[in-house]
Amino acid sequence: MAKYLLKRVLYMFLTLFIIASLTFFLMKIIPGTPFASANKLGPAQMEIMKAKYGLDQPVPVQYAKYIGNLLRGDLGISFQFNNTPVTDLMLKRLGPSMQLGAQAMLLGTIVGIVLGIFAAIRQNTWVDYSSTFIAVLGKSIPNFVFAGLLQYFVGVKLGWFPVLFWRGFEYTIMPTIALSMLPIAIAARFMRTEMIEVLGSDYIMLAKAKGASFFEIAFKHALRNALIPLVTVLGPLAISLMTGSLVVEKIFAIPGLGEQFVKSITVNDYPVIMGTTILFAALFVVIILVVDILYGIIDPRIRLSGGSK
Amino acid sequence: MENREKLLEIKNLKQYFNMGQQNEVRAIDGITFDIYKGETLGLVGESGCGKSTTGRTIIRLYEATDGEVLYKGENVHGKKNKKDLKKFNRSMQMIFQDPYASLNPRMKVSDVIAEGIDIHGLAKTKQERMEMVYELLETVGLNREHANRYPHEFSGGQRQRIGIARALAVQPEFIIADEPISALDVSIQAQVVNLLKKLQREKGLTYLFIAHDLSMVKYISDRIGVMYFGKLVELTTAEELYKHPLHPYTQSLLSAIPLPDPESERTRRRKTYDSNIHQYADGEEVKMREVVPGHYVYCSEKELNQYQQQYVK
Amino acid sequence: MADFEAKIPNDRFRPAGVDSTKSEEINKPSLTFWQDAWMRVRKNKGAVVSLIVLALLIIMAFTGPLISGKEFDTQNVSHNNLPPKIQGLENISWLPFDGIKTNKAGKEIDTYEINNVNEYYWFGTDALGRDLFTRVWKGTQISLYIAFLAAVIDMIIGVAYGSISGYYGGRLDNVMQRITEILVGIPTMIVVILMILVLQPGIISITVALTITGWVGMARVVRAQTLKLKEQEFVLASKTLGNSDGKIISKHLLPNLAGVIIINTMFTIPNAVFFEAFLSFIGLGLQDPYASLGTLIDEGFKVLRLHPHEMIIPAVIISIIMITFNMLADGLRDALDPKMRD
Amino acid sequence: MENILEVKDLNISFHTFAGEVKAIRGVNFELKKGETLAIVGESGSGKSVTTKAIMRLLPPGNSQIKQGEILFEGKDLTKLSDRQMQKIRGQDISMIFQDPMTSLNPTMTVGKQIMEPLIKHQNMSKSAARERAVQLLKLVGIPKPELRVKQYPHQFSGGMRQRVVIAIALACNPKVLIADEPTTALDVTIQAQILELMKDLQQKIDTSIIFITHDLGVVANVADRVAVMYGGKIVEIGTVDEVFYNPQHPYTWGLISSMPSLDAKDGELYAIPGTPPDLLHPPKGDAFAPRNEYAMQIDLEEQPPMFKVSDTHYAATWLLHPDAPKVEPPEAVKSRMRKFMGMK
Repeated sequence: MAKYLLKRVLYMFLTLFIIASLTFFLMKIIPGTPFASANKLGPAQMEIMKAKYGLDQPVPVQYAKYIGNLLRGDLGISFQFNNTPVTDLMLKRLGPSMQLGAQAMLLGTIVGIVLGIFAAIRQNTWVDYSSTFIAVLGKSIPNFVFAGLLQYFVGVKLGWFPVLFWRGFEYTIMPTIALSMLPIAIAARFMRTEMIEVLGSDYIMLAKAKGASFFEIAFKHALRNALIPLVTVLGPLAISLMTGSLVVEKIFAIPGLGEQFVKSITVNDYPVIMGTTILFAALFVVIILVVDILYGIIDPRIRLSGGSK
Repeated sequence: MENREKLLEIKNLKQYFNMGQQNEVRAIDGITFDIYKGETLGLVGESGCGKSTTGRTIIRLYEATDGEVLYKGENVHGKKNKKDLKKFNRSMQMIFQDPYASLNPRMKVSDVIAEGIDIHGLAKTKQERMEMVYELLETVGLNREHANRYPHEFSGGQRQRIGIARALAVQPEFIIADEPISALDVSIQAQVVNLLKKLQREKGLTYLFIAHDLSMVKYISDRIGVMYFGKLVELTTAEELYKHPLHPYTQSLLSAIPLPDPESERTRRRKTYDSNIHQYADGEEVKMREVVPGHYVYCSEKELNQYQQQYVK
Repeated sequence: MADFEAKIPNDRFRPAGVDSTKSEEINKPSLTFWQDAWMRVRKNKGAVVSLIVLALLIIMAFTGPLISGKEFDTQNVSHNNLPPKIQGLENISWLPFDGIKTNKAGKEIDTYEINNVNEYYWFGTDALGRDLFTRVWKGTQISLYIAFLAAVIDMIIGVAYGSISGYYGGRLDNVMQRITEILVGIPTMIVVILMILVLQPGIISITVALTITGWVGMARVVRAQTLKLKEQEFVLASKTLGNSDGKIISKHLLPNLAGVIIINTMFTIPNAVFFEAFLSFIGLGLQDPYASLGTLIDEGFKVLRLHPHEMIIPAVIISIIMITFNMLADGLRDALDPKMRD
Repeated sequence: MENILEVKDLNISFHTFAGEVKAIRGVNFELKKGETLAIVGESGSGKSVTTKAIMRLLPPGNSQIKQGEILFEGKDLTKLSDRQMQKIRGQDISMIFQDPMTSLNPTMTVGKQIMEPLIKHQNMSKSAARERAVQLLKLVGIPKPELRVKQYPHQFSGGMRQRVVIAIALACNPKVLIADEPTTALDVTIQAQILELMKDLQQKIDTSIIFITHDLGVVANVADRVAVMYGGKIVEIGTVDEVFYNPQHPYTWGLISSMPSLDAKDGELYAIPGTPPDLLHPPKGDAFAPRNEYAMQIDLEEQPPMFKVSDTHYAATWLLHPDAPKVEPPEAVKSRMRKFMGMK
């Protein structure tokens, strides 16, 4: 297990290194300068600016510096907000994004799991059909469309919740719902399939033959076995949340990472783009790793055989 | 028997999987035997003893880890040119275990059977090709109308016969039958076994018949080899094996088979086998030794004497 | 037990002379795998309805811009932000096609009358007075085009990569696996955004960006299936008959992979539609005057409160496309799933 | 002897994609106290469906008991509520399945799985149930039971898992044990051990066993009585000696003579021609008629009733009708019949 873990962690760093390098070089080949879009600068001022951000040096030197800084947790200085380190900018923004992500994840998986279970144990009834319908909608309607319509109809027309900004719990409700649609769909579909498969397995038949009641079978025997594989989709779920948060934060004007990321794309604020990219990538790899470890912990077949994968 | 022509010589064949890794499996661990022309050699043993791997290694589905397989004196393994390979592929064929997995579900029966004909260019025209397919279908007791259908429309026994027709299409001399009846119902098994016997009579085929059902193996085989954990432990004629099983594992295996005869079942006593009884000393040479002519047992020098004495009694 | 009272005529006990080969006959009509699958799809109501709706949408995407009689890029500032108005439906008050909208004060005003417009804009107009009906279908065309292109490229790269990696196995597979493992570890969205920043937004760069990461999923599925298939006895049989690797891949593996490839592609298409729209929405989409569904939604969102139709119409279209593709893919999966068949 | 279980005129259909499959078409038999009844037949003959119906374990959506009764100690199981049925399962009737590799819950310790029916049906406390689980593991011959109760199924071999399944089935000393091909997935030597274990335990707890198999050797080993199934019906039923040494139905003849015996001389094996019937469109007359070389006109038109051979022996073939012509069974069967005459 230790050997496997070590290998995985090495992989994680390799992936991150590749992403960081890729981001750096891609940013280098992007045409146009970052300052042109922001201010009108004379050639002399331009040189000063370039020197300030270290852009006057040869690319390999810049790259070495960049990677070196990265290792120390320094992501550079934003072009957009003069003299503000990217790290500080991101730290300020991390809170709302994390809260939104966590809320949506929680809502999404819980609702999804419940929908999936009921669809499976009431297969081919209206419960199943409506759960399937919700899942198809959740998977199909793009989250920015859903968020936009939610904002317009529930926020503007009905006035149930505040439409914009991030100033308290009621402000988080609509964005959370909008963001959790996809996780609900993914979890519900996955849970339904797994549950149906487990319910059809031989050991469920044996449990029935032992005289176990319907609820004992569904919740004592089937649920745990069906939940274990669900862990494998938690990774993709988290990714879909990150992607979704970009647009949802933009729509609801939430001062999170996503909103800042979208803004910096429009103004070519490379350090912020690179920083956010690397942060997202790091979160992503860590989640995948955690999921794998978690899987090993909750499945006795893997846990006891010492992680021989 | 010794004067008969050796069709196949298997010499110290070894097949290790995941070599050098923690999970190394010695599926075949140095086995040696010959197959004579026109005979049926049965290979029996429990699951995981390496009998199927032996069949697959002989026909080159796996590259042997060590040892030789000589077909008419020529080594089957090692590097070969295309022509030699094709010649080899035509002379040796295989019948598989699972009638559901052994036919491509997306191909018509005619194309399944004609695969060998196409590869080796045995038919000059399309019509000749179809004629050959019809003939093969009739050989295995199916009719020409079946040619245009898909495998999923057939029952297990019928599919197994289609698999036999596919193997026959290239007119092989030697056929490896890898548990060809174990997935079939009792009433269908006899159909397939009779067909195999009929084909052997008519075409002079040589069989390696791999199975775990000992009564069928005894019925179809001239000689039988018993495998245990990658090793051949006993090899002799079918009659001899049942009358005088010498290796304790063979004895335990034979005594475990229930027979369709309630009378004898009431009196059958099962023997158990514990590999610790051999108590081989360090450096003691354990190998196949001929106890009586034609009867080989995997044993040490000491055990050989013991078996010979036992045999006299 | 038997009732011996009833006398049975003797001639009924004459031998029937059964021809046992008769029981080998198959009377069922011969169905190929595809015919059988098609029958299953047809029984799935959702899939059939989706197929029809999708066909209509595709037809509209190509004929819509032609029948409107207007160009997608003709600006007419005096006709800006008009709500939808359709002949014949304009007098049915509960339908939103009467050219009347409600302003902030809650008063209903007929913008067509105020601006003196005699034409009918079926889906209304945008801020520059361009006909939305034409723009929406033009946009659908472009969205679908990008999606199909991305899916096809995905499929080609993914199938080739996956089947080679799975079939040859060993060291080659190991190396190829490591590469996909790293690629899977990189969040798609980020690569796509970076690619577009480098390539500048446009149809080609969006397609390229989508395919750069999209094929990995297909490659993994195809590899897993290939690994399973190549151990199947019919493949082994083909090997013992002396078939070449190329022939085995084309005759035995690919026909059996077709099912998963189709299913996977069917799920890739809506995914690509989504990504295109998503990119447009965060400002990395097509440049004016060209429109895709994503850019239309983006533009519509900016004026959502004042002119909701400008976002709602393209939003509904894109949702319908996504739903139908997903339902069709679900239906196909149920029909083609190898687990369902023997 | 007293009947503990009676199946009367059972008819079961499955509703499939292609239409109604009449899997069971009028099955009658009884199980006596303390006996082992073997049900033999090929795949699709309905043997598994029959026993699943007794346990009420058929999939509720697409299967339907069209007709008939299943009487357990006089109670009709087909009419019980789910809750009443749950009390019977595991307590009075329990079951062993074919594949020991999949019939245990992979995420629950073996001990917990054995304790479950004890706690449920016998109101045992947890600690008492754990103690009993250890005893049961010991009873089925698993070494170091104290250690093994805490382990998960994947830590057991196939044969050991089947022993665990048997321990679960026998936990509450059931009156009826249904074993659905319990040794088919096992090697011969392991099979022999499991069969011995089952016979030994049957003596100890005095249970009745319904043993499903397609292996005539296993039948000869375990059964007191045998029922032969074909095409969703029982075609012959009798004591093990009657069915093996004095078979009456041509299908039984076929089965017996298609197996080589270890002491037989070489010669063509008898093979039943053709393929099993398609129960989507069951034949009008005797389902075996199309494969039966002894078939008569009436076999094609009318299903034969059960004819009585002796008090314990019945067979459904028109050949037993007093007006039917006498026929010669295959040689292998005739030699067995001679043996039967000698036994009497």
